[in-house]
Amino acid sequence: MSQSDETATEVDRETTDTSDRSTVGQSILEVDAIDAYYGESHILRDLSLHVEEGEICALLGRNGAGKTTTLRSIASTAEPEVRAGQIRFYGHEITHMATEDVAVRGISLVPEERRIFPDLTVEENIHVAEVVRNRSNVLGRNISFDREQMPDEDLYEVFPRLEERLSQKGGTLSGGEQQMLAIARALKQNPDLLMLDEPYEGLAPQIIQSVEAAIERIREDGTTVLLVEQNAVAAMNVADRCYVVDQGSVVFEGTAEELRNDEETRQRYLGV
Amino acid sequence: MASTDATESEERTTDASDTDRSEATAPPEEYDGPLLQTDGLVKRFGGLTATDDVNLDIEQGERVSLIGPNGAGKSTIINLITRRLDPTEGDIRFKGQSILGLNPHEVVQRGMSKSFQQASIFPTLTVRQNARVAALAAEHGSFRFNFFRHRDRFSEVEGVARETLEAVGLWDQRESPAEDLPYGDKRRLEIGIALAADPDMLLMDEPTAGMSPEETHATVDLIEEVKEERGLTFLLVEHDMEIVFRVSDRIVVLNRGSVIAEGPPEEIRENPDVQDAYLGGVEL
Amino acid sequence: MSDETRRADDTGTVDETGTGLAGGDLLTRWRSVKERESFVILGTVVAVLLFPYLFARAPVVSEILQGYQSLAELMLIWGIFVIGFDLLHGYTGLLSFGHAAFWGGGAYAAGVFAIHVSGSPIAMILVGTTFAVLLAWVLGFLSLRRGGIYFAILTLAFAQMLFYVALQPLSNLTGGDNGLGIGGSTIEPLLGFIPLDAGVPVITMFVDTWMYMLIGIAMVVTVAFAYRVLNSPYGMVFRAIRENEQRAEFVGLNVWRYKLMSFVLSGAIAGLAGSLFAIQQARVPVESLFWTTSGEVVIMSVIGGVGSLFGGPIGAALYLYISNIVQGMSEVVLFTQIDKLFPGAQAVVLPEWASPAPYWHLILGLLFVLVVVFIPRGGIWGGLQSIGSRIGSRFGGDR
Amino acid sequence: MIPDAVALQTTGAIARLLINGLQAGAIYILLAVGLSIILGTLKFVNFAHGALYIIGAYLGLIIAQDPSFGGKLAEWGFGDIGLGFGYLAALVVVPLVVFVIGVLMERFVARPFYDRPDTDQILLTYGIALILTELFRVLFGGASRSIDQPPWARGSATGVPVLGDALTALGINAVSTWRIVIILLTAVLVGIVFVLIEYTDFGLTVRAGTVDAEMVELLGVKLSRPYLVVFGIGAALAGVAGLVGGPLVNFNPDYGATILVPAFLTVVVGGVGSIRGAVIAGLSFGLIQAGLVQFGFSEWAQVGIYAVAAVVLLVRPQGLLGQEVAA
Amino acid sequence: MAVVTGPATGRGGGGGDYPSLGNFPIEGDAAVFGFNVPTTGPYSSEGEDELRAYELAAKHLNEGGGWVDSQFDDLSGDGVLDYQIDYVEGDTATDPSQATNSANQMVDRDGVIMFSGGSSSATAIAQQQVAQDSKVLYMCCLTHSNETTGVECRRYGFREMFNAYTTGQALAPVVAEEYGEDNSFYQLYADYSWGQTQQESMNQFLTEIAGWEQVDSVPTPLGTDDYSSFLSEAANSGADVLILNHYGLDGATSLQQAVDAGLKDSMTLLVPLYNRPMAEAAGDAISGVFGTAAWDSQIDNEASNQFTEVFQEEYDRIPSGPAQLAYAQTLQYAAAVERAGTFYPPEVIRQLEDYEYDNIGMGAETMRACDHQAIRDVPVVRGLPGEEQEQGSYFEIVNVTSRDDLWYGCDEGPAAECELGPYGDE
Repeated sequence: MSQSDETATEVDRETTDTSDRSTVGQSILEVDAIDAYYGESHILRDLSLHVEEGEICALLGRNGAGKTTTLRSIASTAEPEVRAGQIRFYGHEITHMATEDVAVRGISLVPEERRIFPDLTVEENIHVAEVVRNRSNVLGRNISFDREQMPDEDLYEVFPRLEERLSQKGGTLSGGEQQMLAIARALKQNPDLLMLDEPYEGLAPQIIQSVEAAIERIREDGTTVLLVEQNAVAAMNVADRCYVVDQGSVVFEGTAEELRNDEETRQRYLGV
Repeated sequence: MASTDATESEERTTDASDTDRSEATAPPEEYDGPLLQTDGLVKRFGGLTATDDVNLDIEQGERVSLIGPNGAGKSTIINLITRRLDPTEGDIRFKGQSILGLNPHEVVQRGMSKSFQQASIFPTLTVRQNARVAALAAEHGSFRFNFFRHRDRFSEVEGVARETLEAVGLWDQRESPAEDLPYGDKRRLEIGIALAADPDMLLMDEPTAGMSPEETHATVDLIEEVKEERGLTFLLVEHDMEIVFRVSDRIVVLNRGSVIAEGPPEEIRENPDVQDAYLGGVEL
Repeated sequence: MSDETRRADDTGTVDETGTGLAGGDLLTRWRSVKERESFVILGTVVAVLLFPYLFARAPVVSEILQGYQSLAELMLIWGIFVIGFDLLHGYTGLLSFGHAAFWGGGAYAAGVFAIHVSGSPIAMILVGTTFAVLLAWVLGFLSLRRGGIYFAILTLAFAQMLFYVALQPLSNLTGGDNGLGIGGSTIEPLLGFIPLDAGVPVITMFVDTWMYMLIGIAMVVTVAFAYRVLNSPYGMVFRAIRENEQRAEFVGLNVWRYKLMSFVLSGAIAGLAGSLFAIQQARVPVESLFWTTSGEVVIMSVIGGVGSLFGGPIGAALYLYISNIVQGMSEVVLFTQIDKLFPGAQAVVLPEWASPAPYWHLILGLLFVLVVVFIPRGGIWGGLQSIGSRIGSRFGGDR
Repeated sequence: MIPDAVALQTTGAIARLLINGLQAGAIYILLAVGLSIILGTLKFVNFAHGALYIIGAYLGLIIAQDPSFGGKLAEWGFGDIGLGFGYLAALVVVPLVVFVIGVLMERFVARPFYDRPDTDQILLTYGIALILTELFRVLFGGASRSIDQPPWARGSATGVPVLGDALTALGINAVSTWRIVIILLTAVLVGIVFVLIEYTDFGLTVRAGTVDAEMVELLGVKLSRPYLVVFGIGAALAGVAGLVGGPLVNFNPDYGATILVPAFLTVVVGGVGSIRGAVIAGLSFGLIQAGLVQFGFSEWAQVGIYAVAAVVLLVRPQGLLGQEVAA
Repeated sequence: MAVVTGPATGRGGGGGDYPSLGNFPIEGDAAVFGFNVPTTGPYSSEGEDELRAYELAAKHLNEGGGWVDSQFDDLSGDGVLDYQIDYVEGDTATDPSQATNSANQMVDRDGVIMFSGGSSSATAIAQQQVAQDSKVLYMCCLTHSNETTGVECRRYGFREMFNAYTTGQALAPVVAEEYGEDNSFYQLYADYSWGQTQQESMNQFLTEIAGWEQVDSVPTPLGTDDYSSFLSEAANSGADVLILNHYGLDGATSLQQAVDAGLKDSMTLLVPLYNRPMAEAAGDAISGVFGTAAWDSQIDNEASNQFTEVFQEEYDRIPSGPAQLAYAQTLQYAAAVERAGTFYPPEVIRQLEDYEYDNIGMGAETMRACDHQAIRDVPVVRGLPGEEQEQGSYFEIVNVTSRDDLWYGCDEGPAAECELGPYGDE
């Protein structure tokens, strides 16, 4: 079935100014004083942050502090509802945009608990993300801005376990493999900003290390990463910059180094 | 089209033909042992072990908090205790008697009440009716009352409802529909509903999630108050350490489905294993 | 359980601070509710008495409405049916598409009993209702295993199965496709000495026959019963289940049993209505078990207003009005009796293309869809109420 | 000799059972597959699905032949609106038109109701079915109609070369060519839909969206379009069912409601969202009906499928091949 | 009933005073008839044709014309007694409940003194019930079931149409002559009372009269719309003749499917009862197939021709069998009123009972008192090929089986089960 070509046209790439993006350190994502709600439950309060091109930025905080809600607000999912503030990506407002449009613009979210499709094979799981790319090829335009999509060889080099299991159903994978799959799937979207929600959750230490390596590799390829972690230490290991969130607001902003040195913040907000 | 909540639907399918066994095997009147005990509790989902050999002992009148990083198995334990899930192995005893095989509502009737993470109330019923439904269930059990008697004739029930609403500070709003309350009040009502069921033990799942600092404050006060006045046994799942340390007699820390530490707040604060759990075993 | 003892200890203090006050409060409240209840019943009695007069006999009004007695009877019977249906759908939140099973089942049980055992109307009603209760118990037990749409489809399937069973394998008992002809002469006089088609003394002008009297009494009893149930703890629990099933379970209510209870009560009222239908028609058509009958009661209920005691009968009346009277309006005469008010004035006869008769099904369908889209919970009764309260508040605001 | 005769008789009986079961099940399957993918993917209950059958049937009649209708059309002087383009033209046009109708239904009927309780969806589509039925009655009159079989598929299949010999060899001597056409057409159409869902990108997004719509959107796929298409395909299948059923069974505006119930039962028994399930359930119903007839319990044939459905649903509430959905 | 009494006097009462009963006495200057036919639903085309005939009958009663002038000596053409005839119409939708409601409406609200109609036995039986209970006469139109004048017979209902039982009797000699005596037959029948008796009757008379042999007789469930399984069993049975005892549109479906399955090539097909919607729906499938029909415009006698003529004049179309029934039944009632000299129902009933007549184009007939069944001839017809069919003409008359070869005594067959119930003046 032809996907029809309108989606790509709706996402008006023309208006996005691509020339700015070459500058490293330019902030590509700006979250500006947002208030977000789940139903009537007020989760984010006046939260602001920004992510710079090419960096790994970590969002830390205890359970329930609002980290996941922040990522979901950026990805513009149906819930939560952003009732105040703005989110901009490459200077373009994406608040209240349709989820898929945000994704097509180059923001990819690997949600908590991975959310792989259990009845689809590994290959199909990855391929779902390529449906969009295919469509853009039909249009003769590259959906991603400057870079080529990561070729399959490179992808499987990063995640060799997946290649062995291409025809296996997603639901039969182990937790670590599912996490790999979720990240691989997100990479197939060829995002400019990859958002990872608790990628280490429930993983054994050695698997955590391979996921870490994958994240490093992704950054080397030029993808910006926004990482949400409860495991502050693991996050600080890979992150360039950190935010600490508490009760829906940012309470600390600085480099990983600065956070390491800030005993009080760690004690108070991270329980470390 | 809300397929997002499909994950939550993994409930124990209540067998429709289950009969009301609460009356047949009611627990003994006098019981002095631990109120709630879990004995080698294991729950596996496919290949994943969500809880692994969890042994809990909660004494009567004790306030216990269950903490741990995401995915540690806290909600699985709550679901096991409230009988929404069947354990793969192990036993759960409430007031000394196994509750395996009981339906969720029967567990509640035995005195274990639960307050939900989201405001789980009856939206179009009035505040007072919300409390009454719970009080009715507690007072008369299931099916002990006559469907032909007017509900207002149950004066004991009315008393409990009033007492509860006064306790949670919602008596003045008693005639307004619950859906019209502000969020914080809804959460208080939700706690009120749990209290009106007149429990011996109250499970609270993140009682302050999504509340403003003031509302959080008021809720903690409420918990303290109830704790003082009713001497209720609490099992609290909470992320906010401030609350945990303030209200707990004892803290149980879970990681990867197992209990890795347990003890009074001061001790937990200093426990290196706990730090590890939150830090992922990586050296600073 | 320590419940009882603790209550005994504790209530001392509670009594003084709480229940003492609440006691007085309760008493007045109880009185006001009791008044409300008797008001509701009284209101129903008055409505039941006036309705056939206004509809079938009153000058001007009845001629404009083109009503007649047996339709008034039918409207009441279906009204009872809808009240029963709404108890389940409107209050417990379960949409059944198989209520024809209880209506038709009750009617057949009453009819078969009349033919083979006794034609006493009271006995027929008892037998029909009891049969419906048993049937509801079984079907409820099976269907309530699923919720939402699956419940709707399951009830639909079971009722449809009963239809086919009545149509063929049991046609010796049910009369199959021809229906079960009971015959007016098989049905005995009420209490043994009051023929149902005899006039009622004193209030003949209002109720006309004992048949209507019987149906009217059944309506009043149904309303009183439903009102009681809905205002008993059960009613509150039903609504609690509709609002938040999980929460209801976690206050310790056996949700499944309450749903079954609601289903059975609903089936009982539907069976009562079915028995009355068998008596009034002296015949049970096999279509009374067909799923379109279930569909009709759904439409009536939704049009009239889901979750309101009086919405149902209004919906039933409207539906039957359209399907019986509008259906026959081959020409529309406006201001029929105008010359009585303004001598010399002429009634207006609309041209044939404006006749609503060919479109009566369409009118019903459109009305139904409009209500589903715009006032799904209130229906017409809800609409009337909100208009009423708006007018009320306007007058209130003026002061 | 005797064992041979018995064997032939047995083969014949089995072959007849199969072919009768197939042809009885084919229409159920066409309707149920459409219903099932709509219900599975969009979580939308369409009680108006039977009306789409009727649309397909009337449309087919108008396109293929020169019927004269009663009803208001005749009163207004448009009683003879048949085009007479022949059956093959109808076979091309009907699915397309009903597809468009399905797309419009998704956009203007279903979509505004996705967030409403599912009972409201039932009520709404039931109401729409009533309205459509009535519109047909008013416009075309209530009389029963049938579509003529196309000349190339008339008469008994035993006369068809090769196929006829095969049938005779199996001991089947009474089956119309049209039934064979229906069976083949059903197999082809359901096969196409199956391939579409299982082996194309479109199908991939639909299957993924059935499980986790939000995740699919997070991957940048706009689901509203596949949803339109799914509804369109489901509708088109119902339309085709009307078109191929038209020469077999007389239809009138009420017929849509008659076939809706077994179609829904097929879906629920097969398992919502499962094409395989719908096919298996449809075939089972067909075989049960045919079997009850063949073995002399014909008066139970109607009751039979309901009873079987009840048993299946009690033992396996999610249906034969269904995934447990939060009910 | 019987409790309501009053000194009301029937106008035009022929000397006697009668108590009020049902809708007697008539209020006003017009006697109202009720015509209750399916105007929606699958039988609406038949219903519309009946309605035309009813309206024509009312017109002729008031203004003269048609049989009023030529066949019915009792009628004046200037109303009935001193009353003009007015009428109301209702829709049964071929649904017994709806038919009952509609009949009740006519009796209750419109005060009809007689009503008529029905296009299926279930609706006719339901209406007959209303008639008995409300003491208003009902003249059955099209109803072929034995029950109508059998176990469900009513004092207040009269049937002109023949029944299923008689159909077998009528068909047997004709098909025996056509196809020879050495045949075996296989029956499919709709599994409800009509189909069952139809099937029994075919079995009995084909065996007795034609000397044929039954191979098997298989019920098809009501609501079946796909007969393929049944048909393939039939084809496999080795029988020479297949009888499809399906009524109306079901008959059209099963016949068409039988033809499609190629059964017409290997077997002889019979359908017991034709009607117009069925013939319309079945099209060419009826070609050469024997059956019976209520009446047909081809029946060549004075009364028949005259009816066809006036009907065609009025509506520009050939009348159907049910139209003739509708017209005849209305006039029959009016004539009985004239003979009784009053509308008082028991008197009218007594006039109709055992009335002998020969004025409606079907030869000499008797309206039997014991079961209110008209004892009359039955036309046997054969379907025309598709290309020879035209509006109103679908079959050719093969034979009109005389009433002397048909029927049964008052103590046999369906009549044995009939208890008519009270007149209402006892």
